[in-house]
Amino acid sequence: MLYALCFLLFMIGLYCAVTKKNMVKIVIGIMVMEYAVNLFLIMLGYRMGGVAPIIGRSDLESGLGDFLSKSVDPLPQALVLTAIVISLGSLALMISICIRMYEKYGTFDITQIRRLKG
Amino acid sequence: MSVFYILLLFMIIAAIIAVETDNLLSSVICVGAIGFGGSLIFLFLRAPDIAITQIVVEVLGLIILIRATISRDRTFITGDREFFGMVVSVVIIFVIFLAGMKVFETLPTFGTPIFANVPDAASQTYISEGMQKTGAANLVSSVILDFRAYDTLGEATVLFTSIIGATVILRKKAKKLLEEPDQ
Amino acid sequence: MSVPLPVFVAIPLVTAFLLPVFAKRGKAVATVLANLATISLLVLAIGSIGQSRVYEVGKWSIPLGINLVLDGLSSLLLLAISVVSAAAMLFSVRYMEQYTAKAKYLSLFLLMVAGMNGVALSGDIFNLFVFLEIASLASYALVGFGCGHEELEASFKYMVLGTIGSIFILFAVALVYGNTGSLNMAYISESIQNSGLNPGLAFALALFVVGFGLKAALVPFHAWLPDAHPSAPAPISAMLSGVLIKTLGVYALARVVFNIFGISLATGWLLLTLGILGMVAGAFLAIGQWDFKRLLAYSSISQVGYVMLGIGLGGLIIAREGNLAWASLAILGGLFHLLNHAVYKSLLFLTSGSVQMSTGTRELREMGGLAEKLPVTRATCTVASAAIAGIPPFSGFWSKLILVVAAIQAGYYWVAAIIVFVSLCTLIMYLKVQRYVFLGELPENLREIKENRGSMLVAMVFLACLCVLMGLLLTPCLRSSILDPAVKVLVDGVAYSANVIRM
Amino acid sequence: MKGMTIIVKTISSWVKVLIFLFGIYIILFGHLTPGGGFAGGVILASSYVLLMLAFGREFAEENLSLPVASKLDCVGALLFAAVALCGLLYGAADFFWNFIHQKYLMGTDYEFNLVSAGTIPLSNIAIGLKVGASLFLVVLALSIFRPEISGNKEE
Repeated sequence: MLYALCFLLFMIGLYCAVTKKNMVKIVIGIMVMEYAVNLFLIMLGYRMGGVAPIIGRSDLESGLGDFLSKSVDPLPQALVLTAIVISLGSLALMISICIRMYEKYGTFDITQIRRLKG
Repeated sequence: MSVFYILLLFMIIAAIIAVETDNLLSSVICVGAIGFGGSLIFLFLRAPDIAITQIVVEVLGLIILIRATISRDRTFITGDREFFGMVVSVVIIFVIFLAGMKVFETLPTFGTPIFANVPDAASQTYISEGMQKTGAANLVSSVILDFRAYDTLGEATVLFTSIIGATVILRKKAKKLLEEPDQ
Repeated sequence: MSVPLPVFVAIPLVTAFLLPVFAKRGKAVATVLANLATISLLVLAIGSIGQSRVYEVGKWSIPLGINLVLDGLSSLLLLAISVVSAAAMLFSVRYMEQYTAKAKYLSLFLLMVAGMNGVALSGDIFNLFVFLEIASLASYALVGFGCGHEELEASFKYMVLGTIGSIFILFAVALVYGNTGSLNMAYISESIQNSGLNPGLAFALALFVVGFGLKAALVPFHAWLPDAHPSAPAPISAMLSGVLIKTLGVYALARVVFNIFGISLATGWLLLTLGILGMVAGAFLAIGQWDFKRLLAYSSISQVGYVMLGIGLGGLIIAREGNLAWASLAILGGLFHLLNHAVYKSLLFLTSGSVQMSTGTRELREMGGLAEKLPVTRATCTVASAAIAGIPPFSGFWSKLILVVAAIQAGYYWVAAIIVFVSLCTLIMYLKVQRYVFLGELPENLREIKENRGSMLVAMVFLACLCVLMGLLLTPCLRSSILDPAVKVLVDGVAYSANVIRM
Repeated sequence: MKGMTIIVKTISSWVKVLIFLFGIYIILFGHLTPGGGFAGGVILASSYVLLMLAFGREFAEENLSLPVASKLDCVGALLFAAVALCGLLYGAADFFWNFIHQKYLMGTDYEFNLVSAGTIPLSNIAIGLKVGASLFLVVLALSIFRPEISGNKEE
């Protein structure tokens, strides 16, 4: 059920990116999609009643057994860290294209920006 | 458990407002709310590294987004959209959503991660031997900077690429005559 | 010669990191360094032909770490990338003098090459996504490099569609991880063979097809290509049409469909249909164009259709358990066409750049009679047109012939008929180019133009020579070292995982 | 852009130092506690962005100008690549081989020390430098571009 809600968030982003006519809205839609995917990845690694994948001194002293059965999956977290930075990079590039286009055309509305036939 | 539902519903409501409002600035602020909700949910999902990164990235991303929208002439959206095209895309998206619902039944139920069921999963080894193999107590650090450091090189390169790209797109003068010196 | 595989990525990356330091002064040094990087990559790629290795990054055995896999298909792609990038880089030495910020251009160019090499070598699905993002981001920025109205619009459209494609791919990666618990391609493939394809994995496959289809501009997803490719500077158009859509789209799709999920009847038909749609739609749309580069861009859609058709036909025959000889013949045709198209389409884009630089226009109706003014450009363009239209001694003829023979032998007569029909359309298209650009009457305002000099000519002549010589790849000796290993990778399908884990 | 009021300026000049120190802490202890090069780098960048928002662009540029930030960006990226290449060159081993840990620290009693984990802290520092410089660069580039637009509008 949580996965489905996450997918709903993804679909809201997709809807926004596909149907909206404002460039900033499109960028926002893409951002929402990225949030949803990141959240989905982290959810895949969650363990009920788990602990963060960081070993403390007390864990080491008491042997790792308890930690092993409780730690959440560190791999999706590493992937999401990468994905967040990638999305920040593409956000920066997208916004700079938007700003440059605003300077050229004086609008954010893509229906008024139609020099190319497609 | 219920905290996840509450936060996710909060994110979804914020997303709907962000998508549907006509004022760009409030739309951007709602994106901030989604990011903040995401950061909280990461914290409850026991991913503190992601929570920290998400919230600081969120702050910077918002600054960038607000730069784009604030003090532009028209922050309000005007003009109608084509009704037919919108209905078609909404229907398509709804169909994909229904198709997607079946997919989540195949995943392990929430709270039982896949790596616990797969005998030779990499994550098992990361948890049990990651500390002695890399010496880092933070296993996420050990994964991103040792086991999967090659990915991180790629990620740093993505950031480098996008920054070079942004400065290229924002440069003052793009074309020059053939023999003219570069300024 | 056996260099560690990450060197293919490390050389362009480190050079790209160095170049922005030479921002204002030392543009010449930056240019020389960038050219050295692409040429050394070419040498390394030629040296890697015929090898097949697995490299484990950081000494972590899979599935703990990331592995890089060099097999026949990867080395074919590496060869195509390095040939086209060396030529395009040489061409940009003079061509890019029209623009400012050349050091940053060179840096982005090398980052794109690094991303493509990374995609071709990667043996890990998430790593493939990361390097795909590098190449895509660099190409978005390069499409908008001119910062004019059209460039920015094309770049934005390309970026939105490309980013949506990337997110689909990431979502598919997440679903695959959630179902199999692994990110390594070989392990995923093994796990899918053991457990079968459940709805989750099928949905992931659909997302992969849409995502890579957006990157490859297969026909329902092609909206960005006719804008983006003409708007980029000519050497970048050559890179985008020549190798980028193939590496990020076709190669990645073939790798996922054949080696990870395993080919089935449905996916075989899907690839074949996508290929035919692309071929026909691209060809029809191209004939009506009056913008030189736009025509070439539509023709790229059509030519990528040929590659998809060859691969899809081969996959279909394998899935039907037909004769493997015809399946490998079809795949051979597709992959050979991929290599051919990389060479002649990049050559065509470079000649269009040369024409544009001399005349200042891309409109076919404003040109004419340039044959005597631009003799070298004319000669190379004719060679490339002959090759793409499939005139017998040139390379394009052989790959189309192989595809037709494979289709007829396997009993798909209608496919063979479509191939012949589309290649007739291609012939018309390029006769039109020849007629309007180089023959006919010279307009008044173009009397004073001169042929471009220096590195641009070297790059064009280099590619033209390759165009003529490419047919030699079918001789048994070269074929067994370059094309056959690549075909074998796809025909073997899911045996990939066993090969990788054992190596 | 002249900056904001005196209250904002005073507070942000104090807070800026704390944010900066916190960023450095996050980077250095990334292998022991939550955080790491990326989070720390973004925090470093945001301390400069705060300075820029409060005092105006010119003041921030005096502290860290565009070419310097661009060079820092390249240096950070090169350092990270150097860590990777060291693994390759050191004793003919592998790309990204964690040579310090595998060679010297393995099995010793260095757990939870700042100098544990071999190349991981070094990579964290390189990434932190790179990310901080590049994100500051992009915000600066975006804000430099801004006045021209409004200039164009008025004409």
